[in-house]
Amino acid sequence: MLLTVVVLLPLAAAALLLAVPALAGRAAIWVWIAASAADLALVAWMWWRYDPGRGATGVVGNLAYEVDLQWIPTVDAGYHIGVDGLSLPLLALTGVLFLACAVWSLREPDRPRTQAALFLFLQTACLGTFAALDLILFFVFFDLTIVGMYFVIAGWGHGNARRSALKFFLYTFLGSLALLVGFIGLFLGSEERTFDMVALAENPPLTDSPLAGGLVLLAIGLGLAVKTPLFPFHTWLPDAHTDAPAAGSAILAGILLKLGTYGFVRIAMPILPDAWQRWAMVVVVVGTISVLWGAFVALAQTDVKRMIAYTSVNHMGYVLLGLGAAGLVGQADEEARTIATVGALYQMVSHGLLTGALFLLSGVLWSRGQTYAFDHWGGLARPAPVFAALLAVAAFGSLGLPGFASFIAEFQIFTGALQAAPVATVLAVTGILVTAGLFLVALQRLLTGPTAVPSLPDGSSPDDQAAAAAPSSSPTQDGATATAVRPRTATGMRDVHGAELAAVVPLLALAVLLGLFPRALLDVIEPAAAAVAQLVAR
Amino acid sequence: MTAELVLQIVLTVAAGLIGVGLFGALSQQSIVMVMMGLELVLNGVLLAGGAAWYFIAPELPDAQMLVVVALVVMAVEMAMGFAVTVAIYRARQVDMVDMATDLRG
Amino acid sequence: MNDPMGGMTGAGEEALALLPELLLLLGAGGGLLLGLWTPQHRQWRVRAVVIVACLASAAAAAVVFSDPPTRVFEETWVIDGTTGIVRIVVALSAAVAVFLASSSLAGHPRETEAYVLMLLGALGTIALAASGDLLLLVAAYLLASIPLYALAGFAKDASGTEATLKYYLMGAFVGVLMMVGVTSLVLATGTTGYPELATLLPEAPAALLAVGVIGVLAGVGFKAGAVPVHFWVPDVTAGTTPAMAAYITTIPKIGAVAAAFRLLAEPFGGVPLDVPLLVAVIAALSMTLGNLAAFNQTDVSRLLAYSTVSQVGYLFMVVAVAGRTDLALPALAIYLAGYAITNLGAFAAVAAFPEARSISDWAAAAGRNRWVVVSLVVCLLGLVGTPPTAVFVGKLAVFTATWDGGLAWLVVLAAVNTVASLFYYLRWIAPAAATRDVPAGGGTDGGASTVTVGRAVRTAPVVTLHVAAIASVLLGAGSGLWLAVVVPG
Amino acid sequence: MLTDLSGWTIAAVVVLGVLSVAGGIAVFVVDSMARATFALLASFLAVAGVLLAFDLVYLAVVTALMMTIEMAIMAVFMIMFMMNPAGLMPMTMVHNARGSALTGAVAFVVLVVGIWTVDWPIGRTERPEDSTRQLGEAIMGSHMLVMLMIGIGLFATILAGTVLATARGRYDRFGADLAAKRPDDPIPGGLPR
Amino acid sequence: MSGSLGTTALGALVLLPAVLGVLLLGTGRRADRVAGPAAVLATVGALALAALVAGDRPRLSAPFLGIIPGGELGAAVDGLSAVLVVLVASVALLTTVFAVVDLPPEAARARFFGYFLLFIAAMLATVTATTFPALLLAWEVMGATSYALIGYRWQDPGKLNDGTRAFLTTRAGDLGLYVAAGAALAGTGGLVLEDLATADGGWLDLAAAGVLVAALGKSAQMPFSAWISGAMSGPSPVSALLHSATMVAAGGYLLLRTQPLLAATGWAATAAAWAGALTALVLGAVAVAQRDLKQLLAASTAAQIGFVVLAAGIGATAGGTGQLVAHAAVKAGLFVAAGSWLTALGTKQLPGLRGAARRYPGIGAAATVAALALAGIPPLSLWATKEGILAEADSAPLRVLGLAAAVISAVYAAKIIAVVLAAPTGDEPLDDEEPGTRRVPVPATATAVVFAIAAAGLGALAVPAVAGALEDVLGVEAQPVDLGGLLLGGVLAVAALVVSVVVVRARPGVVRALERGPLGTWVGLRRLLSPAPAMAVARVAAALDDRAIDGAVRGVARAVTRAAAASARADTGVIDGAVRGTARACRRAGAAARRPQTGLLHQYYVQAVAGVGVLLAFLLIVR
Repeated sequence: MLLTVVVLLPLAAAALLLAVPALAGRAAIWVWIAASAADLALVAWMWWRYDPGRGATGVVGNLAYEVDLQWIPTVDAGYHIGVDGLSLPLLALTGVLFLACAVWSLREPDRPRTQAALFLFLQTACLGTFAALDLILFFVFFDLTIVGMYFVIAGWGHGNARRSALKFFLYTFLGSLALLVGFIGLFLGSEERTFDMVALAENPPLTDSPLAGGLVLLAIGLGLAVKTPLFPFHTWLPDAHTDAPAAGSAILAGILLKLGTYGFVRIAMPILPDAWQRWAMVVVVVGTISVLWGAFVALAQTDVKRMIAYTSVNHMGYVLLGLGAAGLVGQADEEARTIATVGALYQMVSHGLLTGALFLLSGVLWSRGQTYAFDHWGGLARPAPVFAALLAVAAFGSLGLPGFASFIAEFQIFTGALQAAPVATVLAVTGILVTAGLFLVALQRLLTGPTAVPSLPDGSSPDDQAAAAAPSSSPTQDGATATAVRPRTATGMRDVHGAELAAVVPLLALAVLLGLFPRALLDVIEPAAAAVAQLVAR
Repeated sequence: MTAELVLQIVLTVAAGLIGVGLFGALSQQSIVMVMMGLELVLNGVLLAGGAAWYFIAPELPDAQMLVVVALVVMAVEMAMGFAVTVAIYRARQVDMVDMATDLRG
Repeated sequence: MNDPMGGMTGAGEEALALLPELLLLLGAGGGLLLGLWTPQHRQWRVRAVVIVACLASAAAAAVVFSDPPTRVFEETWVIDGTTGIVRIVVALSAAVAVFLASSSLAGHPRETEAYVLMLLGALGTIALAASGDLLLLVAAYLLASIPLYALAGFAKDASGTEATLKYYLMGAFVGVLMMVGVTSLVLATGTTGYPELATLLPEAPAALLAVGVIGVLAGVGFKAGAVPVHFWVPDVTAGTTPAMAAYITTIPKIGAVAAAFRLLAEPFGGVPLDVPLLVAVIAALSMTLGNLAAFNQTDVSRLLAYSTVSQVGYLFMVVAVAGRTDLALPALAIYLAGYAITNLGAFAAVAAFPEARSISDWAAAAGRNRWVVVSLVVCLLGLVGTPPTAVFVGKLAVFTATWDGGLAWLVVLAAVNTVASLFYYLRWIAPAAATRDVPAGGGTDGGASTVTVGRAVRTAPVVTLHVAAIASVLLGAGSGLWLAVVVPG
Repeated sequence: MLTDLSGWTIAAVVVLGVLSVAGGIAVFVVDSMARATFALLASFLAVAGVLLAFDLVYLAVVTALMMTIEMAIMAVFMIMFMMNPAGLMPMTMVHNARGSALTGAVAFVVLVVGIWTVDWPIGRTERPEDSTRQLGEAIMGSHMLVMLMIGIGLFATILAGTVLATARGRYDRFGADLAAKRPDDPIPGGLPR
Repeated sequence: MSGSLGTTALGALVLLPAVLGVLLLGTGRRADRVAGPAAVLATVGALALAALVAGDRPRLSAPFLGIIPGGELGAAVDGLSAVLVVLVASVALLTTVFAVVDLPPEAARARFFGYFLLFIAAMLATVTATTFPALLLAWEVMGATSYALIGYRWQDPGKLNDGTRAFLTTRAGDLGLYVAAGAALAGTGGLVLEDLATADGGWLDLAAAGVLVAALGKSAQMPFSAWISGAMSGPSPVSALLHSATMVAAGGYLLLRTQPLLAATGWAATAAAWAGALTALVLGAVAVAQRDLKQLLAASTAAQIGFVVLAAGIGATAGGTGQLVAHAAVKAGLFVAAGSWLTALGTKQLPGLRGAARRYPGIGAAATVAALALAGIPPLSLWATKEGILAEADSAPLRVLGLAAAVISAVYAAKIIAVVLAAPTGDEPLDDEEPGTRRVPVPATATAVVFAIAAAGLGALAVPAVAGALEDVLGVEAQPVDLGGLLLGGVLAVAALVVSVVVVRARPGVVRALERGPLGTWVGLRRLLSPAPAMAVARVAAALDDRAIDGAVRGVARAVTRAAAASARADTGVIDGAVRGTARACRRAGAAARRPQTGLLHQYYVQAVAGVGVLLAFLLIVR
């Protein structure tokens, strides 16, 4: 029941917002913040009361806060939700990130009521996806996140928002339908004809037909790969990110991408262990390619947000590497595979926090200068030291520096995966070097050198002082959607302040805390990861 | 002569009526002429229905009923055809199908 | 054969088994009589009678729903789960359509006749679904078609009459084809009853059988608006008024699909031809062509028209596996209900702003009304099959059933088509949703001159739209309940 | 199995069949609508004759009568109402004639090929004593519902035809609230007057 | 002393500077005024704690990762770490003191000392780590803070770039540590450093390779040496800290610690030894060719650490440790001197520093002593430790190589000495890098003096008793002192030094004239003895270092950038293009799908008939 409240509370708040037109402007945002905070508090309470157990528990047993109601009896789909070590961290991440976005949006002047309602709706969808223990319920929420995000991008995006939103919707919807087809395959392949994840994981379907199992895994994998996104299904990501508003990008990268990886670990691995083992090497290869491709392409970007977006491809590649290694049962012992799985799960949380913070920070750039192009910015450490510090912290966190959550994740992925897939892992390790390089170069370009701040055309920049005509900016590169033509440059830039600070700092603080004291999270994750590793080995 | 041969001859005639009717329905521009083509096809159906009763299952009334239904269809469609023709003629002084092409694409 | 008198003696009881249909007929006759003595501006009385008749019919159908399946009137009329579903859905949809049409019909000199015709069409639709005899099917085809010809051209303007003309000529033509098909089957077996056909057809000559199957399926396909006899759909939808378009593209389709379902399950079940594959191909063609043709539509009516063509494709998927899987009937039950609700809702959105023909006009007209946009989004995404709407559950059930029936390729094609369909729905949603809010204070209203179309918001369509949106979500969420009722066990 | 039709009857059937097809062709060959109507009538009558040969007396008579009336109405309709007032003016109003002819021919050929290759299920020939009685019993018994449905269909046809074809309704005649004592008709008539 | 006290002390040793550092960073410029004193206090505390734990030898374990042994954060103090913690803490204290006086008053001190303390904490954690997670945590944080310290003056163009290059190069090496950790897990089932040598099969080799690469990267050994040159962009206290007892020392330390692993593979130890020896030689030669004092010192640092690596490779743990300690004292002293002169005179170019020791006699004396120690002059420290290492080298080529490297160190030390002790002419090019203060603060001098004393005093390691004490502390077998080697080395060093000083002194006028003059044959003879050939080789090596090795790095960077650009093009062009192409095809198909809807009814008829006919044929053909 508590879990149901957690899932539906934001939706209720959204309905309230839409129903009461008086809640306009900042009042709407405050309602949003209150709802998100209450939801987060409830999740925290759940966490507090949650006993992760010892050894391998979760996924098929020891599910907490379980609710199982019938929904569509003819196909045995139900409202089955519950929490275990796989979902609880992501539920918490969702709560945190949405609250951060709510706080961030205190500065949002554009239709705040609708926006708040939309984000709350999105929050319910995300929470529901993570809580779902039924394939159809999972799919329902999974699809709703796409709908919600579409409206966020199309409604509050900038640049070529409509087109990017469309691309995002079509691409991910295609993925979600592949997912649906896969789910139906699972249903038809199961002995008891059910969509219940727990029942399916207990008694995996299609174990005796490798071809069917492989095809179903292909469908599910395709669906999740688009969402994750993995090479070569990632091209919706940079466009969607570039044109999305900052809060939308943060949610998109922080939460929505996790739906894909979460699907792998929650559905593909326990329910199709046989096929997963058989195709684990493919997963590893795809993960590794994503790692390297994401890193190298990010390195070449001329646009901050595109760069961050591509690093997401890179980071999600690590997750897949870990999960794929967990499926290479013959090559590695259970310990190593468990560690790889733990790392992959940890990476989901860490990436959510860090990339969320990075995208919010990139939103600062947009709000000050309406462009993300590297060559329009420079020397920001002088006028905006706090921004510089936060960006640097987030960047170092994202490049996997020890002391940040990402290190815990990547370290475990690498150590766990090396035994199973040495060559791929060694190749993938180089990814952290490239990421380091690109983040450092980005910091250097943005923060040092002569100060350059593109001033807004209407002169609304608060510190608009030196409004000299700028030299003609270099032509926008192909693929980069930096839109604003720089009319003038200013040397002043308003530093991050107030709501922006309150939104970003907790994310980074959490990333550091989880990097230094990982036990809090690992205690929850490890039993579930062990359970997944055992289930895959069946 | 075998019954089958007679049936085949009769049905060939019916097929001829259907073919001619089809040609008419497809080729005529006037609404009423199109309707005539369709009537002609139904004429073939009448013939085939009668033959079906006589040669295939005279012990059952179904084929006879088929002929009755075919007659009703003829009548009803003719009536509606006239009504539609009147309506469109009133609305836009047109009695040719080719002249009603506003709706397309 | 049966004793002819036997049918007569049981007729009283058997007539009672047709109570839902009798109620509709009563509503039609009573409504017409009442209308004859009702002043022009008080014809809402007729509307009330008609709606009450519909609701009573649905209630009567619901009461006898769980009765065991029977065949009455010498087995020409089948009362089973399929019929029950169609009875309820059609009656309720007809009530909604009447209500929806009231906004454009109120005070019309022929308002009464319109409602009566709508009721008669609904009756014919139910007959399509319930008939267990080819001749009854033909008769039902006539009854389900003729009132609609009049309704399509009800406005008697240039486009309305053109719509009627095309609808009628297409219908007459396909009706003739259907007669040829029936004749062919009669030539093959000498009989028209489904049970006899089911036993005799498997030994019949393949050529006759093929002509018969094609002819009969062409008939139901026409009513459903399936490829290749779909040509009337866009033209009629665009030519007639939105309310009538809602009726024409929703109600007959339900009966036609159910009829096709019954045909595939019963008489064509054991024929030595791959009829399921044929239906699958028709389904594939319908969904693909419908979606592709809708891609660049800017006229909302035509867009929805093509969308209904593609929806028929999805509906025919379950027809293709009729009788081959237990999942088929639940799939039909939920998809038909979901489709009816959602499609009515979508057309209600068009009817709310009848002057707004194009997408941009519609967006401009509806832009201020957030809730209308929200409901439209729910309905359109419902048509796509976005959860948790009813069509999503329907699609899920249909996909599952189709796969279970051995047509996995069709499932994949349908999934791809669903994505394609999203594209054009979004082309409508995006401009509507992107219209900016009026600032909270309402002070700066710079768009006074831009919004000239569709200033008059019709109440009934808006109500219908909202109800449909809510019902779509509720039916999706409560699909278990609905299925438990209509497909017990 | 040999047919129980006499040689003369068969000859008559063949002749009538040829006549019906010839009439059908004539419909689209003659150059006026009135003639076309009568050609169609001829075709129908020939078919009625064949039905007569098949012992379907009632159906043959119904066909002949119904079609005669219908064709008469059609002729009147055309002559009175349509744009070709005399109905006797030469006219060709065709489109896509070659394609249509091809389609018709292909349909004919396909059907004929089918007809002459199919193994016809002839054999259960227990002819009833009275085909008309058989039909009557079916109408009132086994196929009653079909006739009921057709009846409702005819009702709907009347209603729909009226709605489509007539411009004036009761409110035009008796006023919006049906208060007028006398109908306001352009050409007064009817019993009360 | 109770065990728990020791454990607490060990924890505090790392946490005290770390927490204070983070606090300073978090507070920002408001803490500028207290930052210096606080840092000094913290390092004093750290030194005390270091002394405590060096005696107590505690073990510490904090929960971190789970499931496997070695997943926790483990720290322990054994002999080697005991030496190192004291060394690091001492150097940290002294360099902090130097930094307090050396930094300009208006500098962002909180930031500087924040990173400084964080760096110290990381180094302290590195030398005490017993598990891979702990080691990597400390190791990489050290790299990152070094980035921040080197790029401390980010406002100046290129400085942050140098930091980036340093961080990236060292991190490239660090990848080896990640791989080694994975190999450890695969080979030993845990992440405990000590167990590494027991790994089985190929995992052992992989782990050794990983560790080796990581250590070479951190220690600026060949082929990773290039970064240390750029690292000189950092403030002088940073150089003094990074390039004496920390950072570069960490690689050598790691190899000393994992010496059993290297030995177990059979090839890694040899590889390490050769890498160290070659670095000592080549970088020594590079040092000779430098004009910039800090650059010279940097190259010499890599060269000197090369001896440590060589020691680790041949198993001379005691000698290596001694070298590490001694070099720390020597190099810290020299960097303090160089930094002080830079602050005072505004230059670090050798021509500008001519006579610097005479201008500021106190620090000059200290620098001279340190330089002499660097040159390996008996009885100073590096003479003793270097010979201690070479004594254990079994392979003759290695030994010769080592000796040659030792001689070269004398040459570049001589270059310093010759310049700074020269009488100032008064027309030195001063203030060419920054405005000098013309003042060396007393604490700076004191610091340098302390370092010089240590640099000299550690020569005691040549005394067997002292060396034995060190060996006891480290827990290694005592090695007999090789008197012959000591003698030879001492003589060679002195000779080289003297020769070099003479040559360098003579060079500006006479030498150059003689070089140009026609009577050059004897000069050629002199040249045989002169450092000129070494200079030439050094110049070539420097060029190589700059062009080939660094060029390779840059080339790789350029290639990577080019590859990245190419892949970005492929991404937008091919993959996204495929997506867009599909969309376009769909649109076209959509237009085509509408074409049948002509509005002409007879065409509908034809199409319907055709469609029905096709379906009929389909039904008949496909049974």
